[in-house]
Amino acid sequence: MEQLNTQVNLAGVILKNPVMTASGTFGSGEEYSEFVDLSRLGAVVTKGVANIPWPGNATPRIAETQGGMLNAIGLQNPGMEVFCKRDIPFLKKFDTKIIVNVCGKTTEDYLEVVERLSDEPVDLLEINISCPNVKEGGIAFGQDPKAVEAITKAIKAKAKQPVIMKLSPNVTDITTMAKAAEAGGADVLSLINTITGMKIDVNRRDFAIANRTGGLSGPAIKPIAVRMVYQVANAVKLPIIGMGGIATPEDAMEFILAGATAVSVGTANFYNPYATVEIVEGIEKYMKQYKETDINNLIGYVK
Amino acid sequence: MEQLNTQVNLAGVILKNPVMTASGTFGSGEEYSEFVDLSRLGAVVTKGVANIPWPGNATPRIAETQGGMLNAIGLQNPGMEVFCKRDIPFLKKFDTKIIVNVCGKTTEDYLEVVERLSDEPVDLLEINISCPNVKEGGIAFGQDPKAVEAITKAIKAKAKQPVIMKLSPNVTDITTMAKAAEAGGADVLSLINTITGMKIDVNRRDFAIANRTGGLSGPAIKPIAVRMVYQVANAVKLPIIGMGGIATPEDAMEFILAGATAVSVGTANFYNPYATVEIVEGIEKYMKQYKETDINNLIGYVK
Amino acid sequence: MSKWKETGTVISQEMLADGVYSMWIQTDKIGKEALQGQFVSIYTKDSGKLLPRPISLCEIDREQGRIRLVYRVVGAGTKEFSSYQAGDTVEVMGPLGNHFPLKGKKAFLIGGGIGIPPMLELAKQLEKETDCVKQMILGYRDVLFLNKEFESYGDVYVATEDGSVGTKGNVLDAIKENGLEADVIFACGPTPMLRAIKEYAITNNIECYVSLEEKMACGIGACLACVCKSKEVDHHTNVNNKRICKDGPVFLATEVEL
Amino acid sequence: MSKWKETGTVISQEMLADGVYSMWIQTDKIGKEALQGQFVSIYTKDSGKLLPRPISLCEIDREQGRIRLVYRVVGAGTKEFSSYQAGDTVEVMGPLGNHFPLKGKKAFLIGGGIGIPPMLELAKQLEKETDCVKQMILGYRDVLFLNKEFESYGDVYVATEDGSVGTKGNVLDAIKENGLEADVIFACGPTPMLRAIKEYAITNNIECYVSLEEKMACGIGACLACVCKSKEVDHHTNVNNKRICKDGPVFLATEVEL
Ligand SMILES: Cc1cc2nc3c(=O)[nH]c(=O)nc-3n(C[C@H](O)[C@H](O)[C@H](O)COP(=O)(O)OP(=O)(O)OC[C@H]3O[C@@H](n4cnc5c(N)ncnc54)[C@H](O)[C@@H]3O)c2cc1C
Ligand SMILES: Cc1cc2nc3c(=O)[nH]c(=O)nc-3n(C[C@H](O)[C@H](O)[C@H](O)COP(=O)(O)OP(=O)(O)OC[C@H]3O[C@@H](n4cnc5c(N)ncnc54)[C@H](O)[C@@H]3O)c2cc1C
Ligand SMILES: Cc1cc2nc3c(=O)[nH]c(=O)nc-3n(C[C@H](O)[C@H](O)[C@H](O)COP(=O)(O)O)c2cc1C
Ligand SMILES: Cc1cc2nc3c(=O)[nH]c(=O)nc-3n(C[C@H](O)[C@H](O)[C@H](O)COP(=O)(O)O)c2cc1C
Ligand code: FES
Ligand code: FES
Repeated sequence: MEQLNTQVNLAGVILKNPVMTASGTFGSGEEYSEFVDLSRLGAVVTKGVANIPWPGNATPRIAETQGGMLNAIGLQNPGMEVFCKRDIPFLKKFDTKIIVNVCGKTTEDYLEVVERLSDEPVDLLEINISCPNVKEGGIAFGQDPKAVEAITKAIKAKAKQPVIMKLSPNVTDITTMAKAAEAGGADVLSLINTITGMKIDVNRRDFAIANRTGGLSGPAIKPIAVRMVYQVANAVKLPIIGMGGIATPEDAMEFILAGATAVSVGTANFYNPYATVEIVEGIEKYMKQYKETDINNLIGYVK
Repeated sequence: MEQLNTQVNLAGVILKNPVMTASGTFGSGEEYSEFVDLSRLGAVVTKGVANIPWPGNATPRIAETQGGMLNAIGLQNPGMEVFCKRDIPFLKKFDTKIIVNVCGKTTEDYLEVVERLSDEPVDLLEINISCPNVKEGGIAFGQDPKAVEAITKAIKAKAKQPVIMKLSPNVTDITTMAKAAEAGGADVLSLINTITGMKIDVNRRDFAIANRTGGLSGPAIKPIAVRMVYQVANAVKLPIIGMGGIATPEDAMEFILAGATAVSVGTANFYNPYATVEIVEGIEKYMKQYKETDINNLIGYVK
Repeated sequence: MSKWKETGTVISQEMLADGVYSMWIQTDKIGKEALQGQFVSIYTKDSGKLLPRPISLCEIDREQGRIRLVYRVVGAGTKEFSSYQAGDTVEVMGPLGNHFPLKGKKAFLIGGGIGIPPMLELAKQLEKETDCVKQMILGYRDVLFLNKEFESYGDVYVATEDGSVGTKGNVLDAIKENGLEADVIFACGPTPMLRAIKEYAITNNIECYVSLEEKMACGIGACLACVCKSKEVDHHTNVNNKRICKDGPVFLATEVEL
Repeated sequence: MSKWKETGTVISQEMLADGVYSMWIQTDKIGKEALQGQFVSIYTKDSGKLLPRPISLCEIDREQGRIRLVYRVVGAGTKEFSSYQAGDTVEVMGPLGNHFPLKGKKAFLIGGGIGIPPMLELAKQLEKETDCVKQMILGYRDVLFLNKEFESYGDVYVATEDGSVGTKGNVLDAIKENGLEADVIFACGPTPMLRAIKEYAITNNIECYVSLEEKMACGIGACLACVCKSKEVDHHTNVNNKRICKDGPVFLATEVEL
């Protein structure tokens, strides 16, 4: 049998395989490097980084739900200076692509981070536009197509690296947001971020997490994520990074067949720290089983 | 200890307890009456009824997902004539309230059913405004606040019974829809209907259900449903029927504490046909355990 | 007839062929009421999987309230079931659906693959209740299972895809090769097989009963997940759909579209 | 130090008191490396529950690679664990977190309720590695467990809320009642207890180590779920937060806010 080609192309950046980590679930890779060889991954996506250190929310910050979890970490991060000095050099030791997830409260915050990263050895920027507290009257950037387009444009004007816009699933029509990001010049889209949820502890009669609401992730949301990836893949021309509940090679293939060029593994790391590499290996096995030599032939195969 | 009061009031209709069935999961009660005594329930909500018989979608119509399921039954129903002649008389044999779920493709369809039911012994009407195929350019009634308000008004003008508007969760801001229904004169709101999802069979390389997309229900969506009930309870004055993944008394209490006056049990019936009555009994146990004599004191307790 | 969901107890578990298992379950009520051709819904213990796994009754010990399931491991649910051992509990709902009628003078009992199991209880009941001559035609891909157990009820004809045993080909090839005849057909197996049998039955003017499959949620007729197309408007649904779990799984081949 | 996720084997399971269980697990690597005060993440077999259940190491048999967990059944996860029997497998990740330092001339080992277990391995190691005099102060609501096992390492003082055994009241009441003194404190238990002990330690100028709890997702420092407030800006997080799973669970009482 011919050599397998698992390489995929995200806006000119070639990943050795389509498997990445989901922002916020993998730190900057250091902790999970005790379990998996980061050089086996297509890319490592870091936790969201802001211009200044953010302390995040009060605890409890997470709660378990059936087949999923809620989190309201609140984007705790050490700020871009510490991140650039410590985390980027760590990741550079591995043969993988580096994608930095960027968060901010205002457009200016985002731009500051994007500019700071411009001369760093970072391959792609992933812009998280579904932070809870932003200036546009409390509505997240990611829920208004005009805001999506505007911030995408502003970031594209400054960014040296290709830009991934990370979309919020908490919208009526995800394709509107995807088209807005495309209109703003985005190079890649990633979806989905977490879905807003709530858990109440009926014995304590209080919210299970201090922030009241949190973001739902994990296998529970996978059908919603697959649907959105499929919709967006059929609405825009941009490559898509699919995520939401991916835990097995079959899950990853589901997203790829639906139209994702790459996939991110998030919550699954928490219960299987070997998940990412197992998925890399499982995708190869799937390709061999179905005698498919190029992963690119499978992207968006199911129409 | 004093007598427990589990009675709740939905627009003047007194339910003996807050536990109802979720439309479409319980037929018209006949099949499940082999497992539970319908007279133990606060109300039975029927499968959606249209003006004429609908054949529904092609099979497979359902698929299992982690902690949930997708369905695209396509609102198969025998039409209002057979329903009125057969199903209402059956339900009248039990000491429970009868809530008829109404579906339609156009406003006129809905009105025809509402008028047909006006002299029937039906306690409340539940209007399902998230059918997939409707005349407003493919966007479900339930995803546009103007359409929600308009159809609510139109129905209220004809309806003899109090009207429950059933909201779609596939929206950016559920409170906008709730307020629109309130402005249109709705008496009660029920939420949530299913969330649009998709499953791909990676071995067959095809959609798991014939309709491609289906509605996600079951415990997987509970955190999203609780969040929406909480948001709506804090945005409008109407009583709310909460649903989405309720399978245990604790689940029901979570919705009640979040602000629901009553709760509906759907997917759980499929794996536990005794679920509804177990929840009725479990709520009483919960009240005794926490020495609460009136369920109404617990509605919206967690703020 | 009533239905229950109960916690049964596994009495025995045995592998009949690669990936095909036979499990006897002690039930409280289900086994006492069940009939040939009916099925049960089995539930996993894993809370991530909500839906029933419908499995036909392969044998019924009505005296003792025991049922036998013969099933193939195809996914996570059947895999879990295959791990159960004697003494383990298992969640069962049933008995579900209608049943095969006990009729005919000379019958074909046709099973294809994992459609073979329900034919065993049918053979037993036809033997017990009627004078019907039973001709079992069993189609396999390659490895055989259950075929020996049919031998006490009549002649057993085997077809295998690879021709390793019996007729090379399908069940209809076996009927032709052996020049068999019947006045009633009972069949269960993959849809293409049932479609071919229906055509054969119409051509030869034989009364034919087929047992169908579809993905199920409630298993009792309430959710309308498991419908098949019916020739006439169905009495209950008022459209051209019949519920396999409630109105079936056994249908007259002429009343449904395959 | 390395960490692993492995499939351990249950060696024994025993109920110590109503709802409190003791389980020995054979691991491949975890037990060979673990230290007093560290914990492991235990995973349920049920796919509906994704997150780890962090459980402290009550005893470690480093020679044989075995670990002992003593835990209370509070929810579905711990309930599942309590059903495991010898020979069953169990998913374990560890060893996690930092550990108690082995120091002091005269120590209080204070455990409250289900915070008692980690004190046992600490007592054992202090005995083995140091000359420290160990005074165990154990607080219970009512029913006692593990207290006998501490007796070979020093004097054991018990406090019960209802006064049924030992001092009526909390662990500090037991210290006062018995006029005890120490130059180092190791404590694990509910936050109000730890808060009171911290205050007592500051007042009496005693070095004090507390082991904290928080809901966890990754268990290894990556997700920032399990933070506590720290007095100073933390070296790693660059904010006033420390990760309990990685920088703890053992902290100097003075470096964290309780
Ligand atoms: C009336 C009836 C009788 C049956 N009798 C038998 C029998 O005697 N022996 C046997 O081995 N199999 C039988 N089947 C098929 C059996 O139900 C499936 O093989 C089984 O549900 C697969 O479950 P799983 O978790 O292993 O597979 P998965 O593929 O993981 O199941 C996922 C979901 O799809 C459903 N599903 C998968 N395959 C089928 C199918 N063929 N029919 C209906 N639902 C399916 C499952 O129930 C589950 O909800 C019968 C099916 C029906 C409808
Ligand atoms: C470092 C550490 C060490 C611990 N050591 C022990 C021990 O030795 N013995 C013991 O009995 N218990 C210990 N606990 C508490 C133990 O983790 C919880 O009792 C257990 O997770 C409850 O799981 P459950 O599924 O039974 O409960 P559920 O309430 O159903 O659990 C739901 C979720 O909440 C989490 N959770 C619930 N209670 C706690 C808690 N107190 N701390 C952290 N997460 C929690 C669970 O892990 C799970 O994710 C420790 C906790 C931590 C953080
Ligand atoms: C604990 C946690 C922290 C997260 N932090 C971030 C973040 O900083 N930036 C971001 O864009 N997404 C963040 N996410 C969202 C994930 O990257 C991902 O979009 C989502 O969890 C769905 O994937 P999953 O189901 O595989 O986890 C976080 C998710 C979790 C669970
Ligand atoms: C099989 C199935 C059929 C349904 N049919 C209807 C329907 O006819 N009308 C309606 O308003 N909702 C329908 N629903 C939605 C449910 O009433 C309910 O809103 C949803 O399933 C969430 O609750 P659950 O998670 O408890 O099932 C259906 C749901 C399922 C699973
Ligand atoms: S499975 Fe519900 S009607 Fe058949
Ligand atoms: S649980 Fe993830 S950082 Fe502690």
